[in-house]
Amino acid sequence: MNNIAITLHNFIIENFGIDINLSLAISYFLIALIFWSFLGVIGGLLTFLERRVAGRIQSRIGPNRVGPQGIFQMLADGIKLVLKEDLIPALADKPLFRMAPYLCVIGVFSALVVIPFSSDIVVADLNVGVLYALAITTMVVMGILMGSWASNNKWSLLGGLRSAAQIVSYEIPAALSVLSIVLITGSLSMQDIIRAQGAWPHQWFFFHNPGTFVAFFIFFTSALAENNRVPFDIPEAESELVAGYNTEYSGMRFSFFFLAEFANVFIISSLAVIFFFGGWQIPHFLISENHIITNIIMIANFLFKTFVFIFIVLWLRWTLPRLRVDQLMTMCWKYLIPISFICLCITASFVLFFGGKSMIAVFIGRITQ
Amino acid sequence: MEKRDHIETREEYRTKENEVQEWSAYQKLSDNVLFTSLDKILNLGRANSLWYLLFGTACCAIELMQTGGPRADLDRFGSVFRPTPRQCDLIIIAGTVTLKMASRIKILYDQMPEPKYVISMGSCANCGGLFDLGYSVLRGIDKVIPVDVYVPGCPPRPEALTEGLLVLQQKVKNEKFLVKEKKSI
Amino acid sequence: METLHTRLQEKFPNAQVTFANLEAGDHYIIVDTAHLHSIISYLKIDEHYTILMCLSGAEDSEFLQSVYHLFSESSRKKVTLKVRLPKDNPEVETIGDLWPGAYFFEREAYDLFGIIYKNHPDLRRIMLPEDWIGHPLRKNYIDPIQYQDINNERAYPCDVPNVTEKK
Amino acid sequence: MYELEKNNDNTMTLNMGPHHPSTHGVLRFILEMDGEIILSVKPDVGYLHRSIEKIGERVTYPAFMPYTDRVDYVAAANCNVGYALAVEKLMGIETPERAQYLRVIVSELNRIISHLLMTGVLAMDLGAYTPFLHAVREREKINDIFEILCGARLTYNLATIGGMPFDIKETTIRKCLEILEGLKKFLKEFDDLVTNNAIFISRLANIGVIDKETAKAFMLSGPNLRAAGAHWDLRKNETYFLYDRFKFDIAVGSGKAGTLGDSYDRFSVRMKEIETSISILEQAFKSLPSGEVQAKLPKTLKPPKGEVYVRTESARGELGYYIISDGTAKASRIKIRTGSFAAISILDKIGRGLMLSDLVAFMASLDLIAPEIDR
Repeated sequence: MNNIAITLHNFIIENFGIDINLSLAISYFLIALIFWSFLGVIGGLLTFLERRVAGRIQSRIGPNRVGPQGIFQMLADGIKLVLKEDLIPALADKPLFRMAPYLCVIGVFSALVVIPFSSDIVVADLNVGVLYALAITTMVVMGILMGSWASNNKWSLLGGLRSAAQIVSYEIPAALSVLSIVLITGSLSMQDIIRAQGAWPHQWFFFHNPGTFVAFFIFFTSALAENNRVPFDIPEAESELVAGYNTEYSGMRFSFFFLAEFANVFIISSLAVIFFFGGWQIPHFLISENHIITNIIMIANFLFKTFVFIFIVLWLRWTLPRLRVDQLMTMCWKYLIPISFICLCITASFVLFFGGKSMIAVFIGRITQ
Repeated sequence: MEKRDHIETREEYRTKENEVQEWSAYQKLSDNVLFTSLDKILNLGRANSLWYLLFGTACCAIELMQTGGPRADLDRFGSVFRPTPRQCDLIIIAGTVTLKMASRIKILYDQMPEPKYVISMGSCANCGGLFDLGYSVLRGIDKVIPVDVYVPGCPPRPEALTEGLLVLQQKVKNEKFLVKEKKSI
Repeated sequence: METLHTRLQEKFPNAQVTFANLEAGDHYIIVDTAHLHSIISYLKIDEHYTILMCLSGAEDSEFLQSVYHLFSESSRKKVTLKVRLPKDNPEVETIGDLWPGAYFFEREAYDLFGIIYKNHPDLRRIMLPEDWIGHPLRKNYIDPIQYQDINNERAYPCDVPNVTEKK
Repeated sequence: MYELEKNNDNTMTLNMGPHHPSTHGVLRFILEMDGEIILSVKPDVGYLHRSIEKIGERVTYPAFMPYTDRVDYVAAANCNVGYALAVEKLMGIETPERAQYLRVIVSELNRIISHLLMTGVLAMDLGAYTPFLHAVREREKINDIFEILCGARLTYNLATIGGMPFDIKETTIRKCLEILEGLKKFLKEFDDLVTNNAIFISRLANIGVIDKETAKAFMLSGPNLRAAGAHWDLRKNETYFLYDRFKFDIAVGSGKAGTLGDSYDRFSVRMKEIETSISILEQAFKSLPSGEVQAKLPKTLKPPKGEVYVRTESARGELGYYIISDGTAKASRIKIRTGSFAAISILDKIGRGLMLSDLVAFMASLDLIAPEIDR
């Protein structure tokens, strides 16, 4: 069992007997459609969740008029944004201006390809999955930079430049901290990384060794920064740069930026879960004969963990003030990168001396001896 | 002094209202059912997502802040503030508008994408209010941009502004969106 | 304050320094326009009136005035200085070199009264737009009802007696 | 620090305002920037110039009272009582003792909510929206007290010449004390959330340092001057309204996070002043004398010919009323000297060399309010 796209492909071949290439194309297209709309819904849901969480934190209520508890607020926002006039400033670079939001969305949504929701449900289990996820999300910076430049607005430009510097810098500690994980598993495939972990906390890479323990915080911080979330939201700092790179965007195009940001929250949270918290791994007694039920439990487990992290992201967003741009760079280049190197060394020596066993396993081994 | 041309007498207003009603009745017949019900859904969406511009000119700005705050909480009705006019549906003119500021507000209004709405908040924005005696205050924002809802008060309480927003939502819900009519300024 | 007045008269024999005693409120010293800057710098340096509380323009029947409220932190004394400027040519030396904060107050007095402060580095209108006509706080000012393309007419005529409007 | 170059072709002119989220109202700055670093700041004010001073010449003395509210809508009561004091001094009216106590009470209550707004807005400008809403939540409670007292939430019009238009009831005092107790708890919470936050401190410490001499040269006053280390509080140094009967310390900047007179000092001075105000209020409620609240006045107020400059300690510094009377029922000139107008001129001097984010923080720490600048 490789992944659902192949399953679907086999299903089509068996039942309809059409050309192999065509069937592959159809099945991948269908799967892509499902996953994209899933992420779209998740993005929309997150906007609603963010407003409700913010309301709770700020002793307000938040949207509660549209639908039960305001759950359809995202639909209202979506309808409105679609119906808005599509405004392009007269002096904007029109092709670039039009293209930028799509690049952002593509960058974020493509990362979903390698994210395994369960042992079976993954669009493509690439053997360079980690590299792919880290690389493709960087496409967002292209979109942001493009949009900010094309807007022909100084506030946008400042936001775009800040964003570029920030994302490019924070890519390094993020990659270095993931490297610790890769070092342990010896594989860049997401499924391999998850399979190397277990369902219980002591089997997670988070508790594997001191190196990975610290590496998680570095990864999470850098991921937040890559996603332009508070306390690293300097590219769209509204009290400084009006609205940063999306100052000139309106209606649908703005909603793409918006959606990309929230989808990215989901992506980074799920990556954190995959790398450090055992992904979809469930305890043995929950694995039943029925394949579908097992998968559903796995998905639920994965989504639950992911939403815990999403909540933490939102919580941070409404608690902390933002850093200044030079403090941000200082933090990255002077602290996070050296520390992530140290983490890498610790993990490497752990792997070297204890043969990849986790900290707890080693400890228990010592006691039982 | 001669009458302002855009203030209508009550009789004039009534006849206009009748005309509108007749027109909409006619429109109802001629529209097909699908369009009207689609219109309803779209308007429901638009009415519940009126994002306003983070912008206040004077005293009312503080009440605007407090309306967005914990006690009144405009977010309940789906209204959040956006810092840039490009992403706004609604501009709340919160406070006195001076002659120096008037042209800037016109620019802000022009920068907003259609469909856009204006709430004039407080006496100063409605008609100059207390500062009618001054030399530098615009006597009513409606001299510069069209206004949808007037909220009286100096400054209006958060409840008043919330009511103003609800009235605007009602107006949005009753609009015809798919069958376009030109907005007259 | 009267002693200060006599001291000033001794110090600046050429200058016209008159002491005004009013029926109510603060008393003030009217000084010569030409000697204003030297008198204020004398007050700041030698008499330790180190704080400039306020700088304002004013108008009485035939003169424009520039009014300076000084305060001494050490002796806790206040002094009010006034210069009288003719309405057709109101010019006086700036004191922004003594208190840089005064530049903005002088710009305001220029904007609203038309008092020209010599040696001011940036004497522009501050409150009103650059293309505004007239200095509104003068008594004979006529309120405009048209600015650029905005018709700023009242809905109903104003009954306040001293409001005059240009038709 | 960054070396400033003149006539550099690579600079960018940035127009900040009049609609900009961090100017809180209608201020405009023309910034000359080199990347993120500011080379010069040119404030362009007057977008809210509402001709209040001219209106003062057009209406009678008591009728001007509502306009003083609008001079500084965040601390309207302070402006009211300041104006009342000025006219009383001009006319030589003795205000009853109870009225003076009430004036102390309303101005301290108003100082609290003004400082609450400032601290909240400062946090908002630094990117933390939640503390702002928490501050607004507490503000609302004191707004309720004002509503009980005079019926308005923001622009109170709650002083008359010669006294106060209302008396305070025992129930209101009890409610007020309750709210103050809650406020103390809130301040502790606020300290945990904002004041001691490492990011918050690092954003404010050593930013926009104003030393004592510069502050005096630029006519700064009030909390901004005190943050620079000056022991100067008009409530203490130039006693009015029986402020000498209350025990309180002047909050002075300590430079504990960085340099003396930096933005963090200006913030913490205001936090301390909230506590000071609470203690003054508690003392005032305890020793509130009984009696009349309004002095006997003639039917039409016609101050004698003369002039007066009266200054009081508003939330934003020295609030001076310079009134010239020509013996009629209307003033010949009312000049209002405000703290923010003086503070705006220092932006160019201190703002040079700061980064854009710092300028926003610096501006918020000065507590600028547009109508106070423009009037």
